[in-house]
Amino acid sequence: MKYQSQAVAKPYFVAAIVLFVAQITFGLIIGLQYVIGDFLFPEIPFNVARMVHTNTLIVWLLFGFMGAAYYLVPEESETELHSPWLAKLMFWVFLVAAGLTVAGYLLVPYSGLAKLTGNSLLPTMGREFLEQPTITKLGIVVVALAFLFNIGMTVLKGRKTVVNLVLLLGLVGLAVFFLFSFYNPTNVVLDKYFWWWTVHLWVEGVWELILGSILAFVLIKVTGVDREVIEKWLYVIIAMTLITGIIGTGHHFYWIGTPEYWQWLGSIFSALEPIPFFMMAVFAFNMVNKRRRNHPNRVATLWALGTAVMAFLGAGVWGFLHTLAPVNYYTHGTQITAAHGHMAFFGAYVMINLTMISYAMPLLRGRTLANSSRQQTLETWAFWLMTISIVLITLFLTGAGILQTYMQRVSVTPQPFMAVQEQISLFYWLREYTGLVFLLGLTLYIASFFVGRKDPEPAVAN
Amino acid sequence: MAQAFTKAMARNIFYGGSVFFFLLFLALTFDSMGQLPMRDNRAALSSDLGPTIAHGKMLWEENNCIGCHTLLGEGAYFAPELGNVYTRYGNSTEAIKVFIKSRPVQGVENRRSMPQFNFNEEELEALAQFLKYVSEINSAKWPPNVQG
Amino acid sequence: MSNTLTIEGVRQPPGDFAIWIFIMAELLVFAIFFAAYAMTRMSHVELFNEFQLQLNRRAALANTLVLITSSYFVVRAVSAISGGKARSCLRWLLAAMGMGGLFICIKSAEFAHHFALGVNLSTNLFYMFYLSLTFFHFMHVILGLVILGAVAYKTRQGHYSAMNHTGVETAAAYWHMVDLVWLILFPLVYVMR
Amino acid sequence: MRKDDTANLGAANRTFLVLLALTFVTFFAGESHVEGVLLSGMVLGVALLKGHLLGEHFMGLARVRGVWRWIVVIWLFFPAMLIGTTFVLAAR
Repeated sequence: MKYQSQAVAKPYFVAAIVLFVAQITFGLIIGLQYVIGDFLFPEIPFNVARMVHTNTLIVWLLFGFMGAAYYLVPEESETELHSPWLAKLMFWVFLVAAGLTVAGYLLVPYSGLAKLTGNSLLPTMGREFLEQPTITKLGIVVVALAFLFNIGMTVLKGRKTVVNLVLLLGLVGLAVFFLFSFYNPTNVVLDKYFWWWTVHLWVEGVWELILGSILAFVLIKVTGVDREVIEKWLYVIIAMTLITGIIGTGHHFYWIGTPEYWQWLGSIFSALEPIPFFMMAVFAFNMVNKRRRNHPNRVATLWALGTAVMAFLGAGVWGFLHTLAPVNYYTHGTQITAAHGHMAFFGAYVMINLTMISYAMPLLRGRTLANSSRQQTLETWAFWLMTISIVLITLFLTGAGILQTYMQRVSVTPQPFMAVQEQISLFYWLREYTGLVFLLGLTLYIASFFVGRKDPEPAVAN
Repeated sequence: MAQAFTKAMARNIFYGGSVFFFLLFLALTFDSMGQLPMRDNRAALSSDLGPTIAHGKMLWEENNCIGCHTLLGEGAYFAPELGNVYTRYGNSTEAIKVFIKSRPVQGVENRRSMPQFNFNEEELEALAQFLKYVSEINSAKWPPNVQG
Repeated sequence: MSNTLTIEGVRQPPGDFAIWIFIMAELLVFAIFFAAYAMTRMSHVELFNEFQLQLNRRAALANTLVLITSSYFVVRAVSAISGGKARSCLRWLLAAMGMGGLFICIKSAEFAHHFALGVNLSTNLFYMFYLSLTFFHFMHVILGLVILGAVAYKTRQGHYSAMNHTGVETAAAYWHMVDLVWLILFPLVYVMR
Repeated sequence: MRKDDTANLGAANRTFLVLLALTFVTFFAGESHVEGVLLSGMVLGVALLKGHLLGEHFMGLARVRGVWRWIVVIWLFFPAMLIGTTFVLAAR
């Protein structure tokens, strides 16, 4: 850690991991509800538990991004953070807002929460991933603005690197496209059209800039490869991301009442969306192979490589699998989508956050370069357990999705939704068991922060 | 002299390419907005039933229906698609209302069950009209069959 | 003819290699577009033939000639700057841009004609392809003109010389790509039936 | 260096004229009463030739050694195969 103010990243990372645990817990609950329909019913119905699962995911990823920015920007800018106290204040504001929102989900019926928070004044609730009460959304805007101000001022007064600028651009885009979540017309088609401006342009647009810059930062640090080379790659990758991803939004405009030319445009451009992810995988391995040093934090390098590979598999391959309109006609809104969603979110955004935490947390906790060997071994186990589980979860959901698509949509005698669900429950059981393995991985991950923390750092092997 | 591949050029391509494709996206959005009136069943929204449908959408959102169901394929995959439920139930708003009303408070042993929301008659009508409105959006012949 | 000259050939295409990555991506998009056009046409031959015959082939002919000429002017511009003649390079670049502008005018007139008839992306499958392909290409011409304009400006400012003119070559490569795509687009959309 | 450029310019000049001429060939083929596979085949062939000439002498790939020389040729090949196949199938 080179600058004092980088320390504000630590609470952000801690909050991220705590919310990660909540996310997985609720993931297991809804996974069980898939097979034991009345589990926790009517106390915690599925929609509430799922909302907690997805919302805690989004919020912890945002915590992670903010922590990453607070850690990375001072170091890149070679200056102290503009205002550490503002960062700390915003941490508490965001944490309290998130905590109250989740408590609201769990303690009050959703319609009660809507009345309590005055949803009728500016209705924005009840749309997938944007279920937060309007007041929470406003809170997110305030936190994002304060955060951007803080980061922006730091970048302005210090050294401007490509990593810095791309990160800043991604974060500005994140804030700007979130504003579309306040647009909620009665017209369902318009509602959905611009809902995707937040959701798609986040995860297949500006978030990838954030992902790219964090990955570039960590690779610069752990491989010691010349910054020029890495920054050049970063530009090419994010250029390809936006070139394919912006019109690629069209793959969501096939069946929601939008003109039918989107079936062509969406298919053509989103078919190319795997390219930047492929380049990212090639890039990451290339840089590690060309490394000029053997950084003692081996597990951070492992996470970085894992991110590149899993993002390619999850977002690239599994996305391509059902992105062409003639295929999507049958798979739209089935477990295939769920399969893709799980691996893409884990591979791209969960893993990039864990990469950053793996690199930065030891330094934030007073290590000079890396955690002890025992800690790293444990974390490596966590890496493999979580990664393999998510691959299996994806495969099981894909199996469920293929069967569902066939029985409900393709077969000459299509069966009703619920009848099909019962016939594919085996896959849901397998998914749930694998989810327990994932939880084991997560437990080991958390243990790696505590077990062996007094051990010495591994020797630097050069 | 032979500079293979410069950072400045990569940067220019990033900025140029992004702006280019974003402008293209805006142009396509502009065209889409012009086409929507022919497809999105907005006539229903400006009819006498308009306020009822709007109320229905509000109820749809404030009870987080999307947390279990899909609507035109988007949402959670825990419960059936509702974009075409009106046609699946034989073009009957009554059937939709009867179903919503009949959900058991304590659920069904071992099975997935929709919660009992205790809607009044007016609310039931609003929801049913909302679902009827959605079913009449031109969704390019999706879903493939009535099962959704 | 120039065997002796090509022996010491170069390993990389002219211009900054980054532009070639971009060119490959763009060509890939167009290739998929062309393939989609051809495959869709297979099941709608009558429709495609009928509406294709209503296009203005003379305008397309003029546009092809204009783009080829423009591309040629850019070749002359690169040749001029590699001989150190910046003023001549600038003149060729401006001439090429003039030709690009002419393309824009002719194509705009064609679009105006279609829009006046009420044709749009949703009219039918043929017009969907015709409009999206040609409009996508049209946008590339505009982008190409912006790039040529930037390079012309820098040439005027004296940024390039016989030894250092990668920028001109880079812009040229992009402009030729725009031409190349049109050379396939013209026969495919206007003529082949 | 200078001699190199002059020679290339010669090739470019010739290419320019050939491209113009071939464009007219395509146009008049389209105006004639020839239709179907004959027309499509000829026009597609001309287009490929034009694309190749443009790549070689305008883009300057003729002087490039190694894989990159074939960028345009490879690009022309795949869509052309598909286009050709679909036009033949559609004509049957």
